[in-house]
Amino acid sequence: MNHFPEVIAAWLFVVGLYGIVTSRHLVHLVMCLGIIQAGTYLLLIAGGYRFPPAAAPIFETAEQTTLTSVDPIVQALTLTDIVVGAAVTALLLAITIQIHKSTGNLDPQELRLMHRP
Amino acid sequence: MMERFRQIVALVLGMGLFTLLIWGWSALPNFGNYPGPNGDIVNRSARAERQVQNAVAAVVFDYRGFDTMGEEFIFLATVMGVSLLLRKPGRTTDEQAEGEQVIRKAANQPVDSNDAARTSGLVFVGLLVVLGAYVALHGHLSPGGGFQGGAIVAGGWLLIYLVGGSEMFHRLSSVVILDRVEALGVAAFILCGLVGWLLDGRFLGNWMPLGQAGRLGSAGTIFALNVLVGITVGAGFILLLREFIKHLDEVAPRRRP
Amino acid sequence: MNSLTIFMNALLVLVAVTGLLVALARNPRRQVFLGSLFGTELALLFFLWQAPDVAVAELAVGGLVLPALVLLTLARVEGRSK
Amino acid sequence: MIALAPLPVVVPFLAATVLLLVTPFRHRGLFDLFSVSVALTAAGLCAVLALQSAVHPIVYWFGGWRPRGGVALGIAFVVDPLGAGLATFVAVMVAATLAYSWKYFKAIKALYHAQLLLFLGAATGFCLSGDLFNLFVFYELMSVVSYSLTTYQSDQKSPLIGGLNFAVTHSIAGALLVAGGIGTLYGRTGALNFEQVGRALENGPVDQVVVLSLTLILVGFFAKAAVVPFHFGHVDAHSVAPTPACVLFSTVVIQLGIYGAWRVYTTVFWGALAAHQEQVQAVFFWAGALSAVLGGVMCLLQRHLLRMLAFSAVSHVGMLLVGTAAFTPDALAGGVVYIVAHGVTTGALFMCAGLLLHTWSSLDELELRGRGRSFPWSGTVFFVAGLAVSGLPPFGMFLAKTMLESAVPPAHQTIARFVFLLSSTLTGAAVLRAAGRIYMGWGSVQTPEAVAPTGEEKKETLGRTRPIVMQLTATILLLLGLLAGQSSHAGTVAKLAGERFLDVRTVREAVLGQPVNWPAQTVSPPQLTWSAVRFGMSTVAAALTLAALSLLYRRRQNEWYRYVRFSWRALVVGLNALHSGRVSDYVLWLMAGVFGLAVYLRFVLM
Repeated sequence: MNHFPEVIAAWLFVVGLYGIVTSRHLVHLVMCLGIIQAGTYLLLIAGGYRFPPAAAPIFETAEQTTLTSVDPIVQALTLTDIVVGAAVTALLLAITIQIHKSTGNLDPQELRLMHRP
Repeated sequence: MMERFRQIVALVLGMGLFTLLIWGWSALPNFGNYPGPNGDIVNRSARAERQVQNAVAAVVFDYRGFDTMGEEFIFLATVMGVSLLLRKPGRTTDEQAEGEQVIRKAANQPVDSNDAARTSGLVFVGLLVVLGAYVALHGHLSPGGGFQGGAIVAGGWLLIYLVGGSEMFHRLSSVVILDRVEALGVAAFILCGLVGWLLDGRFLGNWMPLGQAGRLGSAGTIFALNVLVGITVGAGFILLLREFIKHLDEVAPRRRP
Repeated sequence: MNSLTIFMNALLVLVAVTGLLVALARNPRRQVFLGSLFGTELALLFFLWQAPDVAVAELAVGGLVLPALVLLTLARVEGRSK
Repeated sequence: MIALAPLPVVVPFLAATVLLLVTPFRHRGLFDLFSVSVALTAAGLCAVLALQSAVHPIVYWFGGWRPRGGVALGIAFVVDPLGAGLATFVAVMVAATLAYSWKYFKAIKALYHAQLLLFLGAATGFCLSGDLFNLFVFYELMSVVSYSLTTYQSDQKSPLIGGLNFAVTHSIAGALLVAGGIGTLYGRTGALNFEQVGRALENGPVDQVVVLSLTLILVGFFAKAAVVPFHFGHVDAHSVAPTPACVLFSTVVIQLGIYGAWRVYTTVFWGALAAHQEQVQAVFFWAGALSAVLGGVMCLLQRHLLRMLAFSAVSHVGMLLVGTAAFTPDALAGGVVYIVAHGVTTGALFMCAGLLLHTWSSLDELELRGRGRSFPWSGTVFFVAGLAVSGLPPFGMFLAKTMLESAVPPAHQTIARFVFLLSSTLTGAAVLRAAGRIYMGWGSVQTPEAVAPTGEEKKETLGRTRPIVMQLTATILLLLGLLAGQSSHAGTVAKLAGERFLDVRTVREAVLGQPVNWPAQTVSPPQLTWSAVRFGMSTVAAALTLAALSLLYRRRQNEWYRYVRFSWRALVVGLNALHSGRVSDYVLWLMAGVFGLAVYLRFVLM
């Protein structure tokens, strides 16, 4: 069980991908993309954790900086990643609304780009 | 038929990918054995050098402040993109904002919101906004920061819609003001970086007085950028919500004749 | 294995299961609630992993704002078809 | 000396926010003028950086966080002549695009201009960044801007679906592949700076972590670069986005994807995989060959102009990969000339297509037959650009192809020559055929391409749009393409840039140690032999012949002819069916690509 968090991250990646491929509703597809992104968060944060249980990287006194703490850098990266994920999700949802407006159909399997003459 | 086939292919490839990822990641250090060294250096030195209690905030706004600038622009680009996508065809968005004042008279009200519920709901709006501001202001001291605070404020604004209906929501979130606030927040972020660049060539360098760790105004530009990000993100999320709610108004009358 | 690791692993399993349920749920509305739950579980996990900043962000975004946006989208796209 | 390095990113970003703030003073021409001058300023800044970095690598630490004991805590811009030169090219292309869209769209505040400036800042940042996660941030910013540019006409069906396909495939490539790869590398090395990660990998074993992270990052960048089989989302977006956006997608975005792969491979993985270079480079070579051939064939089979040009870009990216797979300084030099020359030439083609769309509200080659007669000027530009694409000396594309070809190692010469010949001929023939049909009215409408998919276009321009401005920009770009072909100047500069780009040791010393100058070096200009000119002329001749053949096509009752027609039609229908337009198929291709590449690398590297 030394890599259990990574296993779960891989699981979330694959589950999200499976959901996207078999999706029949655009909103469902967008939510599945969110699961993939969550996999990235897990991978990053798990890489910065420390046993025996370390402290959060918040130092109220100068003495605390000498204790072992978890990695703050991955946490900063994950924060950025969360913003990116939220941004993409919002854009995709807006596209979904517009697609519904102009086609009335939200099944990704039935949306076709160009017509055959 | 085709769909069945696609499902099977996805399953097979998914299992292959799952094995692959686990195989690859199994050679990483075991869980709980973060090897360093970068994070440890930050943990040991950030407080002394920047008078900041939260090392994550130090990374977000100082060590890797440039990433955060890029992230702010991703957020800005998204808000721009959503307002482009959800605009009414044939009209510019500013004209639209004026036109909506009229349409909105017929907008929907929540079904069972009596005055008591609305008043108590609005109290919670105030609470959430204050909480968000608190989280944003104390990002360099305790968990949280501009991004989290901004998102919480936007959550409070959502409550306005839930208890007060879209009319009140729209009245309290003017697109003209929020647009400017958001752009100003981002512009101020860059300008703050440029001041550092002008002073001694370090873009996004920490040029403000650092103060005393643990105080509200400490940590120099970390504090300032934190607040700016809070303003931008709050305004941006409210704008996003506004665009989505605006579209709801179009169907609402039809839904409940 | 002490109680903390057991709790962490249990939470990880919960996250995995909820993620699967989100992907398999065919009703978008149920999916939104599962998604919100998923975000909250992740936030809890991040708290355990000593990443309170990320946890607050995930709670606010993944548990609150994004589900709200999805619900608003759903209300819009289902409003007309009814 | 003032450090200029952050400015090419900061200036466009700041200008974009200014545009958002001054919206009340709405004046369309002012927006156009302002953003064009900002893009030109950025181009100037990048050019100055390129000149400065010719002496020594410029390393700029944001916030002044210099590395401590070889540990980089901050983000660095690492400027070398190649990266800065590419950034200059990007800025020039954005300026040209902005000039082209002079009074083009209905102004929706200044959102269009602001988006393009954000794109510019992100692209230059992508070229200069020396940090993995920073690279990812700019990758995502470019992607987000691209999605919203694609869906700019949000009331029409096809841009929305194209944008959806683009956004979903790219978000997976960004979130899962690139970010996952970076996370994997961080888990092993604990670092994000290219050089620090590279050093750590060099000291470690070549194991699963290296294989997996290389796979994820390569596929992530290949997906950005429209390499087959990850080109689907790109082609969809390129064929439905507004024409000015298409110019940037086909000439900047996908080339930057290749550049990102080069940059990460040569800094992060170079030392660790020193013993396995050939096996990794085979990936670049064969992926390129596949893209070049499939893209070329698909290009010839299209009737929708933008889709055709998109496939042409796929094919050319393939050639670029084939030519640069050896990763020698000369190969990369050829690659840079290729990117620039292809960018300006193809840009001119897109701009001519945009003029047709503006006038006739159509992009269908068969519908447009003969309708271009009223535009002799842009018709000439289109035709000459078609010749340049197929490799006519002395255009830049010809010089670049010659440089690339001579850089291919002897073992692969035959295949590379064949791929180059095929790809240049097919893409050139497609453009020339379209030129003949649209601007001269030649050929029949009942051709095999008639069964290819097509779209319904709506005018995206305003009545006030100036065709003269559009034609002028296209012409200037084409002339730049001619200028890029001057071997003694362009070629020499590029060769020196290639040497610097691969001078891994100097760069590492400059980033993690002390500032150093480049070692003294002289390069000779690339040799243009008669055999190269002959090869160039023969591809042009082949392209002209193929174009003429397809224009002369008539239905005949001949038995043999019927067989040809049948198999041709089958090819058109089959290959176009492969490009199903369904996002789930595209995601399956991505998954298969990751899996296949990982299995291959597992067996050759470990």
